[in-house]
Amino acid sequence: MSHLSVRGLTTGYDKVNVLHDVSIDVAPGKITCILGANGAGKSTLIRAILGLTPPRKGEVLWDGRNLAGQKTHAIIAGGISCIPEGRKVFPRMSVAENLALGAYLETDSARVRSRLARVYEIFPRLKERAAQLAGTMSGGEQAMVSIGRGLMAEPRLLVIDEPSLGLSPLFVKENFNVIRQINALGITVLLVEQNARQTLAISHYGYVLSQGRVVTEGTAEALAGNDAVRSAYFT
Amino acid sequence: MMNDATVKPRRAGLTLALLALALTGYMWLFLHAESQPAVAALLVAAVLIALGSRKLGMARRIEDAAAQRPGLARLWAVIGVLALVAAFHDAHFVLLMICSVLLYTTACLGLTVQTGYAGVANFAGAAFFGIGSYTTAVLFAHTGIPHLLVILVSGVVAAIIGSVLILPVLRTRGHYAALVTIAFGILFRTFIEVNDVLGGPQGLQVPGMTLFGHPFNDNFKLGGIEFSFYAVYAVLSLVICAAAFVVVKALERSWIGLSMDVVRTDETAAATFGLHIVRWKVVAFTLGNFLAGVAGSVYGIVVGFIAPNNFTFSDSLLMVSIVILGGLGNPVGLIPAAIIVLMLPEKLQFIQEYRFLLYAALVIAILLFRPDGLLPRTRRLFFRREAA
Amino acid sequence: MTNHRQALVDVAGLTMRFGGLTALDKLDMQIMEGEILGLLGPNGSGKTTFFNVLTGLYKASSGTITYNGRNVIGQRPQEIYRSGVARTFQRSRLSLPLTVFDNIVIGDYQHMQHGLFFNLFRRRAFRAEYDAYVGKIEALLQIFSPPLVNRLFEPVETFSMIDRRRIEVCRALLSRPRLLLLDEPSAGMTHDETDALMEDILQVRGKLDNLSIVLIEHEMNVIERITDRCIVFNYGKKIAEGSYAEITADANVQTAYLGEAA
Amino acid sequence: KDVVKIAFVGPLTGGNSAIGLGGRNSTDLAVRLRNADPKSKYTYQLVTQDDECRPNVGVQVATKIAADNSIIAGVTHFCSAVAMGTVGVYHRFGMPAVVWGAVLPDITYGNDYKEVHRVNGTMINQSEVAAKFMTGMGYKKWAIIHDTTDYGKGHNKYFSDFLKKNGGTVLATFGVTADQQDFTTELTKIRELKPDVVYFGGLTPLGVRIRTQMEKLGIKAQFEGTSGIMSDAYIQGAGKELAEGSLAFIEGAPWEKLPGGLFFTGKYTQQKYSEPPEAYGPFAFAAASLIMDAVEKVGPDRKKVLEVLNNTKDADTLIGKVTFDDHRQNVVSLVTKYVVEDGKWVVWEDSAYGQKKRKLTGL
Amino acid sequence: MSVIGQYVFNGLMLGLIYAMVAVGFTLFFGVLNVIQFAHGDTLMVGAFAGLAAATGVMMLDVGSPWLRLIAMVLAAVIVTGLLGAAIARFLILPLHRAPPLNTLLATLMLGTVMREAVRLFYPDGSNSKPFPALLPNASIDLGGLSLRADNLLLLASGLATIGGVHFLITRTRLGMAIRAVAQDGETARLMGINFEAIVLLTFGLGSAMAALAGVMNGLYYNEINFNVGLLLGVIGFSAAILGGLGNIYGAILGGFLFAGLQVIGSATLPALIPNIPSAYKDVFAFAAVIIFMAWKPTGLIAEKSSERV
Ligand SMILES: Nc1ncnc2c1ncn2[C@@H]1O[C@H](COP(=O)(O)OP(=O)(O)OP(=O)(O)O)[C@@H](O)[C@H]1O
Ligand SMILES: Nc1ncnc2c1ncn2[C@@H]1O[C@H](COP(=O)(O)OP(=O)(O)OP(=O)(O)O)[C@@H](O)[C@H]1O
Ligand SMILES: [Mg+2]
Ligand SMILES: [Mg+2]
Repeated sequence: MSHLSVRGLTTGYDKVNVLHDVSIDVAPGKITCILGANGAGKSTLIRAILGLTPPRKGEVLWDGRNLAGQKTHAIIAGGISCIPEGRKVFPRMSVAENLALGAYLETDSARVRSRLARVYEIFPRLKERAAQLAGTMSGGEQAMVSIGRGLMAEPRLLVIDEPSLGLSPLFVKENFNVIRQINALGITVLLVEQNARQTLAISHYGYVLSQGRVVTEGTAEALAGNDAVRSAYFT
Repeated sequence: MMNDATVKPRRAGLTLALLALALTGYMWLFLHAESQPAVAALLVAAVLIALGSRKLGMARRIEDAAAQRPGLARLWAVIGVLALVAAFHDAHFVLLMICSVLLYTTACLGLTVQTGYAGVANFAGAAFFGIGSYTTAVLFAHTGIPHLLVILVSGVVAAIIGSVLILPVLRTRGHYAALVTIAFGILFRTFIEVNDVLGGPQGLQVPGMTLFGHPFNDNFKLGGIEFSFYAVYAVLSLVICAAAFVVVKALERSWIGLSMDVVRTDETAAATFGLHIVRWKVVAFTLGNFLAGVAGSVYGIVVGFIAPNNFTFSDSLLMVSIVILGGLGNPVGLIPAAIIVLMLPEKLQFIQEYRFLLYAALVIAILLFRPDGLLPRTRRLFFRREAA
Repeated sequence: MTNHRQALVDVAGLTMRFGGLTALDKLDMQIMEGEILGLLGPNGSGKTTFFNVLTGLYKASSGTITYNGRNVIGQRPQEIYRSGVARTFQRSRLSLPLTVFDNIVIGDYQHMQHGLFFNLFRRRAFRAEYDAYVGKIEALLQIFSPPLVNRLFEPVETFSMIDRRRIEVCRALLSRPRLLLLDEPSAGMTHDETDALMEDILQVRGKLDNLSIVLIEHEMNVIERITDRCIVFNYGKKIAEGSYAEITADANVQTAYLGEAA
Repeated sequence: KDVVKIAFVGPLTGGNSAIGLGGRNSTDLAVRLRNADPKSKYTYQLVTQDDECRPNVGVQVATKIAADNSIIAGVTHFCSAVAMGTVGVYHRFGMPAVVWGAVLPDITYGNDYKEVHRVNGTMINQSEVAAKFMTGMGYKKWAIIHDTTDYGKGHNKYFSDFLKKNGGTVLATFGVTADQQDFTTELTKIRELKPDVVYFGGLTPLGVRIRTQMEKLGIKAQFEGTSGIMSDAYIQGAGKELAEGSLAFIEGAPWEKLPGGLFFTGKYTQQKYSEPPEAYGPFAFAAASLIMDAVEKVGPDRKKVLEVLNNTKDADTLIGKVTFDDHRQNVVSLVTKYVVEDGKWVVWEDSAYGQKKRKLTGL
Repeated sequence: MSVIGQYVFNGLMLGLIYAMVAVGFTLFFGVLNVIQFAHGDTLMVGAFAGLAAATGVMMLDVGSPWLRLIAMVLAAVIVTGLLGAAIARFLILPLHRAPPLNTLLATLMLGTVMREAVRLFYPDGSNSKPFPALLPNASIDLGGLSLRADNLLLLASGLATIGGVHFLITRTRLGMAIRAVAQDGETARLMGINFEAIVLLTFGLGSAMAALAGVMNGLYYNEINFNVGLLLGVIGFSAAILGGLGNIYGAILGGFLFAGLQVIGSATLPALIPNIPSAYKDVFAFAAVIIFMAWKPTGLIAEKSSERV
C-alpha cells in the first residue's frame, strides 16, 4: 500500500505564502485528519497535494514519486481522488453524468456499473434524481453528488475537504459512516473537517494546522484528549 | 494601498505635473514621427518605459497620486491636450487625429457605461455614432437650429432610436444581447446604404459649424499666428470629451454606478435587494447611445463628409476594441486605447499594405501581456479617502 | 410563549413544483412577529425553496403567502424587499469585484436617492448621504467583524468565505428589515465562529424592534440556543413544529432528520 | 536634382486592395521610369497612403497629404464614396488631385473644385456605350444585379436609363451588398424570368461569384459586366471556361494597342511587382505621368501645376489622349469593349466574337 | 413549384454551411465559454489550405479528382486542426483568466491577422480564386428543379459531419470530458481529465469542422476569396446564438433558420413591395433576428436552467 508524505511544503497565492514548511504523513490504510480554524490553510494543503496550487517548495511523495510540479490529471491518475471543498458539481450535467465523470479514468464499464450501484445504495436520493441537473439540486444533495462522485473513482487515496458542510445531522452521521466503510475497504483517507469530535472519532491520526503551520499532531485519541484542541474545535 | 495615502499631497501634485509633461512630450514626438525608425523607436520606448515604471514602483506612485488628486489629474490632462493643440496649431492632419481620438473616446465612454458598468454589451456603437452624424448632417443642411443645439439633438435622436432595441436588450443577456446589437449595427449600415433618402452609398456632405455667427471652417489668426480651423474643432472635441468624462466618472462614483455594477454582477441578488434592474439598464443604454450620438455628430462635422462605409460593423468592433483594450469599465484607459487603435494604423502607413497585419499582431501582443487591458478598472472609491 | 404574538407571515397551501418534483407540498405555517424561527429539515426538503418563494425569486405553483396583509405570491422580488424582507443566500451571492462597502450599502437600496441629478451634480448632498452610510456600515461591521472596518474599501473577492458570510448578513441588516431570512449562515464556520455570529445577530436584533428572523441551520446547538420556535420540513411538508425540545423529541423528526431513531 | 513628392491614395488593405495595389504599383512604375529618365529635372518621390476604401479614413489621409505642402499633387482614389468625401479637402488645401479610378459622375460634376481632375471616364459614358452596343447586337431582355455601393447603384441607374432609350427591357433588378457570398436566391428568380442577358454592376469578387453561381443554377444567359470586372482576376476566379464570352466596357482607348501599352506591360513585368496592374493601373500611371509632366513644365508649385493640369488638352498618355473639360473631367469619347476569349480580355473588334467567328450566348 | 423547390434546396445548402460554422462557435463556447471570433477566418484558411493541396496534387500529375479531393480535405482539416489547437494554446488559454470580452478582442485581431496574411502571402491572395469542382456533377432534373449530384453529396456529408460531432459530444467519454471542462475546468482536472489536452482537442475539432465547411463552401460555389470568413463568421455566430448557445441542435437549427430568413427575405420581399432593392433582405433578416431575440431571449433551444439560488 502506498504512502503519502508531504515534506516541507510551502506555497500560497499570488505573492503571499499561505503554507509554511508543512510536513505530514498519511499512513496507508488509515484515516488521517487535518483540523484547523478557517483560513488555516487546510484547503490550500489539499490543493497543493493535487497540483491545483502547485507547491513552491518542498515535495509531495506518493508511491515514492514526487508529485510536486506534476499536472493535476497525472496526479489523479496515480490513484488519488478528491472530494473538493464546496462540492463543485458540474451544474449543467445530470446527476448520473456527474457520477460517471467520477469514474472517468476507469474504462471497464462493468466496474463502473458496480461502483454506481454502490453509490446509489449509499445515497438513494441520487438514484431517484439520476436525471436531474446537478446544479438544481439542494445544497445538501449536491454534497451527496460530490461524495458519490469521489467514490466512483475507487482510489487508493481519497482526499476529502469538508464533506459534511450543509448536510443534515442524519447525513453527517451517514457520511462519517461512509468514510469509515471506505477506509475499511482499504482506501487511505485524508480528511479535512470542521466537525472535530466526529472526525477524531473515526480518524487514526491527526494534524492541527494554524496559520499555515502544523502546530500539533498525534493519534486521534491523543488529540481528542488535548485540552487546547478541545477548547478550540469541539462543539 | 491605504498606507500610501500618506504620500504628501505636494508630492502627488509634483508627480502628476511631471507625468503630464512626460506624456505630452511623448505624444508630441509620436505625432511628429513619420518615418519607420522613429515610429519603431517610440513604440519600443513606450514599452520600456511602461515596464520600467512598473519595476521601479513609479506606476504605483502615479496611480496613488492620481487617486489622491483626481481633480488635478484631470486638469493636467486638459492642459496637456491644449498644449498639444497649441504646438500643432497649424498642422491640420495632426489636429484632425486629435479630434478623432477625443471623439472616439467620448463615444467609448458611452460604451463603457453600457458594457463596463451595466453589462449591456453594445456591438452597434458605430451605428449610434452614425445616427448622430446623419442627424447632424440633415439638421445642418435643412434647418436653422443653432449648431450647438443640433449636437445635443443628435445625441437625443441616437438615444431615441436606440430605444427601439430596449425591449430585446432587456430581455436578453450576455452574448444573446450582443447578437441583438450586432444585428442592429449591420441593419443600420445596410439600411442607409440601400435607402437613397440619406444619400445612399454616396454619403452626405456635412456643412461646417458656426457658433454665434462665427464659422468654424476657416483658418484664423490669433496673435499673429495662423491657426488651423481644426484647432477649434479640437477644442470643441476636448470640451465634449471632458464633459462626458466628468459625467461618466461621477456616475461611477454614485449610487447609480454602484447599482449598475450590482445589476451587472448578480441580477438575482440585485432583485432581492430591490434594485430597479430595468431602469438602470435603460439608463445605461440610453446614456451610452446619447454620448455615442453626440460624438458622432461632432465627428461628422469635423470630417465634413459621412457615408455608410464609416459606420460598419467593423467600426463598431473598433469601438469595442478601444473599450476592452483600455480595460473594461475604466474611463481613463480609453484614451491610450483610442490612441493605439486609431493612431497606430495611421503611424504604420509607411508599411502600406502590411500595416493591418502588424497592427493586429501588436494588439494581440498587448493583450497577452496585459490580459485585463492597458489600465484595468480599479475598485470604486466614492471619495478620496483621507489617510486612514 | 409565541402564541399571543401576531403572525407576520401566514403561509397557506403553498405548493412549489419543479417539473415533476414537488419541492413544497401544501405547506401551511406562520412566522410570528419578533420571533426567531428555526427552519430545519433534511437536505432537499424545501427550506431554501421556501425562502426563494417568499422573496419572489420563484413563483409558487399554488397557495398563498400573506405578509403585511397582502399576498406576496406574484409580486416581484423588488416589491417584496421594499416591504421589509431581507435575506442571505445559501451559496453566497456577493458582487466579488466590488468593495465591502459597495456590497453592504446596496442592502439599503430602497432608501438611497436615485435621482440622476442628485447623483451626478449634487455631489455635496451626495457626500452627506454617503458619509452617513459609511458611519452606519462601520457600526455594523464593528459588531460583526471589527477587522473589516479597516478593509472597507477592499474588493470582496480577497476575503475568506466566513467574512463573506458576515458581509452578507450586514447587507441584509442594513435596511433594518422586518423579516430577516438567513440560509445556513454558519456553514463552514467553526464552533466558536458560529457562536460569535449568533451573538452578533442577537445583539443587532436587540437594536431593531420587532425584527423577525427565520434561520435555516443544520447545527442543532445553534438552533437550541437561539430559536424561539422551530419548524421541520420533510419532502416539502411540515412534519413538526414547536420548541426545540418538542421537535427533537418528535419521532418523525428523529428518523427523518436527526437520525436518532429510537 | 531637387526632390519632388507626389502622393498616391487608394485601398491597399481589405476587399478592394487588389485594384488598389495595382494602381499603386503602376504609379510607382511611372515614378521610377521618370526618375530613370536623364531628361527629367527632378527626382520624384512617391508618398503612398491607404484609404481602406473608407470615407473617414480617406478624409484623414487626404488631409494628411493635402496639408503637407511639400507634396505637390496626388493620384487619388479608386472608391467613389471616398473620393466624394475628399474632394472638399483637396479644394480647401489647394492640392491638385487626379482621380485614377473612381467613376461616380458627381466627383467632378457635383462640384466646381479646380483641384479635382479625373483621367478615367464616368460611368455615364460607359453605360451609354454598353447599352447601345448590346441592344445593337439584338438582345432584348435584361436582368440586372448590382451591388449597393455607389459604383453598382450608379451603373444600374445609368445603364437602365440608356437601355430603355435603346429599346431594351429590364425584367428585374437586384441590389446586393458588396460582401454577399450567395446569390442563388436572386439567380433562381432570374432563371424563372429567362432574360437574354444578366448585367452585373459591381466589382470582380462579386462578378466571379455571380458568374459561377449562374452556372450552378444552369442559367444560360449572356453575362455582361462593367469596368469593375475587367481584370485578370475575374478570368482566373471564374475559370477560363465560365469566363469565356463575358463582356466588359471600359473608358479610354484600348491601351494595350497603343504604342505606350506594350512599353507599360513590359516595364511592369520587369519591376516584378507581386500584383498585376489590374484594369485601372494604366489610369493611375497616366495620372502620375500628367502630374509629373506638369511639374517638369512649371516646377514644383501647386498653383502652377494646377493651372497646367486644368488646361490639359490632347495630352498623350498611356490611355490615349486626355483632355479635361470645364469640370476637369477627361472627355473620353472612347469606350472600349472587351470580351473574354480563351482566358484573356480581348478588344471586341479583334476578337473571334467581333469577327463573327464565335457567337455570344443567345444570339 | 420548381422554383420553390429550388429555393428550399438553396436554403438547405446555405443553412448547412451556416450550421457547420455555428457548431464550431457552440463547441468553443461550450468548452471554454469564449467566443472565438476568428472562426470565420479559420474557415477561410482551411479552404485555402485545401485549395493549395488540390493544386499541389494536380501539379504532381495526379488527375483523379477523388485523390485530389482527399488531399484537399486532409490538408484543410489537418492545417486548421493544428491552427485551432495553436490558437487555443497560445491565445485562448493564456487569456482564460481575463474577462471573456478580452478573448473576443484578441480573436478578432487574430482574424485580421489571418485574413491579411492570406491576402498578402498566398500567391495573388487578394483576388478571388477558382475552387476546383471535384465532385461528379451529373444532375437530376425533377420537374425543373435541378438537383446536382455534387450538391447532394455536399449536403449529405455536411449533415453526416454534424451528426458525427453531435454523437461525439453527447455519447462518448471524450464528449463528456469536453462538457465537464466547459463547466468547471478545475474540477474536471480532479476527475483526471487532462484539461489542456481537451481544450486543444476541442479547438482542433471545431476548427477542423470550419475547414470542412470552408471546403464545402468552395466546392459548392467553386470560388473562394480571403474575405469569405468575415461575414460567414458573423452569420455563424448569429446562428449559434439564435439556436441557443452551447447546444449543437440549436446551432443546426439556428443555421437553417438564418438561411431561411435570408432566402425568404430576398425571395418574397420584392414580391410584396415592388421595386424594393433585394439588398433589403439583410435588413429584413437582421430585423427578424432582433424581433426573434425579443421573443426568445435565450434562443430556439433554451439552455436548461441549472442556476439556482
Ligand atoms: N484563490 C485564493 N487567492 C488568494 N488567497 C486565497 C485563495 N484561496 C485561499 N486564500 C487564502 O489562503 C488562506 C488559507 O485558505 P484555505 O482555504 O486553505 O483555508 P482553510 O483552512 O481551508 O479554511 P476553511 O476552513 O475556511 O476552508 C486564507 O487566508 C485565504 O484567504
Ligand atoms: N430550480 C430547481 N429546479 C429543479 N429542482 C429544484 C430547483 N430548486 C430546488 N429544487 C429541488 O427542490 C428540492 C428542495 O430544494 P431546497 O433547495 O429547497 O432544499 P433545502 O431544504 O434547502 O436543502 P439543503 O438543506 O440541502 O439546502 C430539492 O430536491 C431540489 O433538488
Ligand atoms: Mg477549506
Ligand atoms: Mg438549502
